[in-house]
Amino acid sequence: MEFVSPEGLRLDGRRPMEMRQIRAEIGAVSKADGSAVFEMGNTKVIAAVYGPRELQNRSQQISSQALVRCEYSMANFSTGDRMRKSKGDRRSTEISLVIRQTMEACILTHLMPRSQIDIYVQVLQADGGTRSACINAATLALADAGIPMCDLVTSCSAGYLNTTPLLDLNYVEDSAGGPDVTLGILPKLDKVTLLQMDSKLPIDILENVMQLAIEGCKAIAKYIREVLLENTKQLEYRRGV
Amino acid sequence: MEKIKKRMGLPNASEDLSSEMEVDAFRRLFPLRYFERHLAESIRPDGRPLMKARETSIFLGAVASANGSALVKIGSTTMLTAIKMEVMTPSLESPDEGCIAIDFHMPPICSPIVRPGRPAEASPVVSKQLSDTISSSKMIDLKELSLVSGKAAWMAYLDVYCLDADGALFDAALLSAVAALSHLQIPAVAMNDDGRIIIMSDEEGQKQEPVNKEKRKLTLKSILFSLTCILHKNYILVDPTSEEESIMETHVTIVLDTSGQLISFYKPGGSVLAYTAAIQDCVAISRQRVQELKSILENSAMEVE
Amino acid sequence: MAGKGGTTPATYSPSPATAKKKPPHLKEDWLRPDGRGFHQCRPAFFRTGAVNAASGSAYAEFGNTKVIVSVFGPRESKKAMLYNDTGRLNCNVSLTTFATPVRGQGLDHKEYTAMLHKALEGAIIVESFPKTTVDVFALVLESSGSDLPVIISCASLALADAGIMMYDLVASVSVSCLSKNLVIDPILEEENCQDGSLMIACMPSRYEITQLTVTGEWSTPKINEGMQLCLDACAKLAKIMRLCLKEAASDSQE
Amino acid sequence: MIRIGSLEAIIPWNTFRCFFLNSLNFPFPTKRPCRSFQLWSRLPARITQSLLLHSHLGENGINRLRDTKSNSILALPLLLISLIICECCRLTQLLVSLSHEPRFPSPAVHPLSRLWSGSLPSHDPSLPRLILGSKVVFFPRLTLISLQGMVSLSLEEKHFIKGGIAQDLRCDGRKRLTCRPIYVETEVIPQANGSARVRMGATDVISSVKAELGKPSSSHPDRGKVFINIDCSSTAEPAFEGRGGEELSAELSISLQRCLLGGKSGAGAGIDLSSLVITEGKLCWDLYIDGLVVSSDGNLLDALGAAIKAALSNTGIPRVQVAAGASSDEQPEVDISDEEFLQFDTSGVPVIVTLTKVGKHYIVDATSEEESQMSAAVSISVNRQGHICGITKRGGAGLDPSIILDMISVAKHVSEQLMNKLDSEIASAEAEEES
Amino acid sequence: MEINRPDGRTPNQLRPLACSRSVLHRAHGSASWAQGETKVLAAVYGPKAGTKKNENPEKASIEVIWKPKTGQIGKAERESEMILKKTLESICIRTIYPNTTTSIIVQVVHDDGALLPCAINAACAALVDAGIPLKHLAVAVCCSVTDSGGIILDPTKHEEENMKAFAYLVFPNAIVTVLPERSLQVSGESIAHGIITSVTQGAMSVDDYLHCLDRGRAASARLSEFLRKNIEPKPTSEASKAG
Repeated sequence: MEFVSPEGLRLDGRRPMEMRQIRAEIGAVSKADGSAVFEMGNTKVIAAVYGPRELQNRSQQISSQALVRCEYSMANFSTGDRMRKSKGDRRSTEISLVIRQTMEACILTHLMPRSQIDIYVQVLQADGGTRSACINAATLALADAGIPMCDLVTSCSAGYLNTTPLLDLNYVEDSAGGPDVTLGILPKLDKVTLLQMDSKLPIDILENVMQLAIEGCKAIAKYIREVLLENTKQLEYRRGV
Repeated sequence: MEKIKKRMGLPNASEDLSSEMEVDAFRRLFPLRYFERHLAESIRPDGRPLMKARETSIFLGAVASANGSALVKIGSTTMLTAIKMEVMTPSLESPDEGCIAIDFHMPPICSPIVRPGRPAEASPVVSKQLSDTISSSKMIDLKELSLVSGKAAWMAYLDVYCLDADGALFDAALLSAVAALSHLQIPAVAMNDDGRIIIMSDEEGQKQEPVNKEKRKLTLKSILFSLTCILHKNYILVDPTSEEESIMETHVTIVLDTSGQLISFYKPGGSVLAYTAAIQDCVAISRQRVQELKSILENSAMEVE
Repeated sequence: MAGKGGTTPATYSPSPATAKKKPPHLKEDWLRPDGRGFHQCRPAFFRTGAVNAASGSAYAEFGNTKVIVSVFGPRESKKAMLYNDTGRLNCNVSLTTFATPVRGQGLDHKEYTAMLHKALEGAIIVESFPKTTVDVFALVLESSGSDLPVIISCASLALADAGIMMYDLVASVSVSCLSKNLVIDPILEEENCQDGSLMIACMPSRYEITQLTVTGEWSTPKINEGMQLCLDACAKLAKIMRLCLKEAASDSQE
Repeated sequence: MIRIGSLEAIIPWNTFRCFFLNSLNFPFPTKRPCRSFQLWSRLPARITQSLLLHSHLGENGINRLRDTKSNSILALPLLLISLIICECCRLTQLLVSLSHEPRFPSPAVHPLSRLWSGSLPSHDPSLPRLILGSKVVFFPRLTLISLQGMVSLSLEEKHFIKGGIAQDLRCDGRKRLTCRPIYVETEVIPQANGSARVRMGATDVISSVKAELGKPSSSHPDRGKVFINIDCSSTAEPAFEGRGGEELSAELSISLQRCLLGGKSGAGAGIDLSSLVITEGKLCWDLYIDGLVVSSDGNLLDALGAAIKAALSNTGIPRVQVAAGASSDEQPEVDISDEEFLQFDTSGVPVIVTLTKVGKHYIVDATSEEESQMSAAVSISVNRQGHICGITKRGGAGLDPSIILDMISVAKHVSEQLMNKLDSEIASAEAEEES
Repeated sequence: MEINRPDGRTPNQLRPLACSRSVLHRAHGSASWAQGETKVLAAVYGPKAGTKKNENPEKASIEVIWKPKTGQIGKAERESEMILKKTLESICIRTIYPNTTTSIIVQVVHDDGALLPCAINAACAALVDAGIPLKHLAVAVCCSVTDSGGIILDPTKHEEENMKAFAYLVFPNAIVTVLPERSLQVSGESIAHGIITSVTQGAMSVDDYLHCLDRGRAASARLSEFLRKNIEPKPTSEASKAG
């Protein structure tokens, strides 16, 4: 199947290095301590953060740092075919773990010992790149909740199809079976916190693809920063400062 | 049977009433010694002699909507069995054999230790024992369950529900399963044009020839009965209650059929070893019990008719 | 599984050859399949103390609907809970595999479980057993219409048998709406072609409704009529239940 | 001790609280953070602290406590907590200096006292703030979900809620029978055949309708099938994590089925099931209605009912051509049109009105705090003709039959307003979508 | 009565036995036991503190986890677990470490008949390897009754399927027991003659069963000898670990 046309356009009309439109909104769940909606094209996720708060299960208490937990779930209607999925299938357990580890790496957990932070991500629509979208949404929600973090993690995926590196794969491109690199970085510190890849890819091309993903992450980081600043301004305005 | 003592009277009623509380406390605190004191007198706390089984009753046809059913009570242990016949396509290896699926359930109502959501430890074990015993005894000829060779055969779902668990679960379960099998009435069926089996109704019985004209009841080649005994020191206690089972842990279950064959001698561990003499004693008691159960089953079948 | 090992083949239960008839109630002068009047309940049979292993139990039989309920407790709560000065009521309803016309899986019935809990919680004095749990487990031996009302009535009797403090017995009755007629205590055949149903669980002596569900389209006067019908039947049912308890008590005294 | 990071590392109340209590190893007096602080959790730390200390320990803080009994109800726990914080972080000095900064409008008239006396200025009650002059004052809203998944309120708060309802002035300024404003958005899930999002205050639900080809059941060959399934997302409440939301989900699904699908014979269903049939006995549409609770603040059933109604009116089902000449026992071949869609007639879909009984009175559209105080709740689904399409009761307390009949007549009245409001919202949402 | 066995064994001949101890390094004790093609691996962990809810806390409790070669754990596995648990409980001195749990994990490596006896032997060897105090050893043997009434020992899977009936028998082995001498005789029979566990399947006459017992007892002596030889303390360092 041809994923990049001779004119250099992808199936949805993007150029190889073009990202889908991203949109973020802070405060979608008013009862949560922090929440955000993040959209990448047709992929839409909601993240809500509760905490830091008292531990639910005393036995899990860590005396030196906060316990970070994450649950990923997909709405029944999120995929093209309606499917009835129970919570906690293998795929969602794995993604929960990935998100948890990525977020834990940037939260200053040692500042909040003996407490717990819950991150809940709910996928409303899945069209490729749910992992990245979830991480971006979780970052925003954590910032909204005011959890101290060393940097804003952002994530983006990139792939390699028809000998072209492609940024931000959608579902069709993702399911083509080609390599799919999901990357999470701390943009200010310039560090990689998450790198996942399936299928195989020559090592020299991996560098190109990764570079592309890093660019994508940075672009998202820029956008997220803007959204946060705008949100803070709004709050200050409402305070009448 | 020198060991079978004559039935003794109830524990002395003239015992000092003021010590009644103490007896109860003694029973709870030192259950084993409490029992041993009784055993020394050749009597059990519920007034039975060691070798006497509890009162047993069988009621056939307890579930109206099932093809065969039976309600069995041994003491307060209650079992309800129902058989529902469904049609299946037989497997290629045995095109003219039907199938029996036996399952034993312990719903939460039967005992305080069963909680909803997780099955009791005993239920898969009894379930396996039941299906092993019934299938290995060759009591039922699976060929009788065939309808149209290679096309359709009966699948008999036999479900045993324990309604009240008070010891000797396997005995009661087997008895109720056997009673339900003896009560089983196979409906007259015919095959329609689509190759599906349909029930013949009385009004249009003439239209089609039933495919199972003769096979309306299972012939049970032999009938199985079982007896559980507790071995404790040199004593043999027949048909234990759940309290006795929990205190004395060596249980022996013997299954005999009406022709006197030994179908199962089941002794899962236990601290008391079974020697030849004890084995022979147990078999002899079981033989008596088989006769007893056989007449109870026959009587209940007569009552139904 | 006995017989041949391996995968269990798909089975079906053979259906009668006769074609489906039109629901009978569409005719002008239909009678109920079991010959009862529209406002006549099935004869109710109750017995307490059906299960020796339980703290309290009851067996109920309404026609072919047969239910056993066991009550355990008050006993230690299974879940580690925060301190609570009231008790907890835990319910569970399950069906035998042969209860329904089509062989089921014998699973827990979540809907009935939730409804039973709601119907009973208002009647039990939970303050009388702080920090502990009372378990009410029901098993439907045979299902033949109006299952839930039978379970609820039977459960309240089992609770009384177990000596759990209650404000009043809970009696429950349902009515089905079949075109223009209201039919009380419907059997399975009637339930399968009903246009609507109304179920009430109430404490007759206190004249309070603890649970009420309505399905289907009802006009206000019809709801009034249906509720009145149920409430009257509940009062009668409670009398039978009381009688059963009295008999059990006098038996035990003897 | 306090590390205030970059702008991203805002330290709001919750974090703040953890710092201090942990540094002191001090057991927090209540199991949950006090609700008023929640308000400021979105603000930078500097402002949070100043506001917190100023508004409750400032000139009027202590006075109020002494002056009017009513205000002390809320002021007391706040004061206590503030004092603890002052104590632990030794911010007393800061407190003094901050309290003189004229940042906050004169709190002479505390919004709460206004509420209490019933002279609340009319405004959108769902918003958590009041506008007094040019400045913004935060309205002390009663939020906060307890950690155990149940709203655990202090005794004073319970009295406050109940008292408000008794006086026909609820915490957010509504009357007993006033609903929160309802916002409808349609076409939120493009992959579905129809979808809608409904918000009522902080309750936020999404409903989607997907149609799949299926085979009618043998007992009703002339009808399609409808499945309703509700999911409670853990984003709405941490207690829904894992299998925690299943019980509520099942309850909501069953209640909605009861309210929307009518009796077993199909009479009284909100959706005309016979319109879903393509070939009798062979082919029909199966409608899968999925609901998702994204954020919960009470009255989920009504919101889900409204969302399903909106989603159904937004649903287009492709027109299907059945290839003629298919033999009787085979599945007929079908041709699903990409362009032509059939719209549903949703005028028959009922709306659900839940009347929650708190104390002696009952209210509509309860928030989760109010629901925590309920003794019983009756959900009544009413269609346009004013007929009852289903009733579900929740809560254990018994109700007198006459009260239930009374509730039914009230529900009928309320449902009319709700139905009209919903219809106009759906119409405007669809108009917006088209433009 | 001459019975021809496919593998040319005489009726009383067992298949070649193999046993090795301490095959797993992380387990507290382990053993593998093979009878011909049938092979089972057992590992022992414990005793660790605490017992399960329904167990008697005044005694040490034993937990058996049966891992089938393939497939999921079903009723048959649950039954095996229960038989193994009760059998092992009866040979352990359970009063020494009250309120503890010893876990025995039994992994079926290959099933070629007489699986349960093989598992019991493996578990027993593993218990010795872990140094769990035992009253005596247990040896398990499978006897099958042929249609003609003959008895063969240790059948293969193929033989098991074609037999009329078979019995799994577990006997104690107490040659070097610490119990006083007179207790070795119970009502005129040697303690090694009592059965700990018996599981039978298929119909047989009572006499057949008693014959099985006799043949089983004879075979159990051979098995015990083999078991003892294999679990005898090796060099002293090994012994101190086991003891």
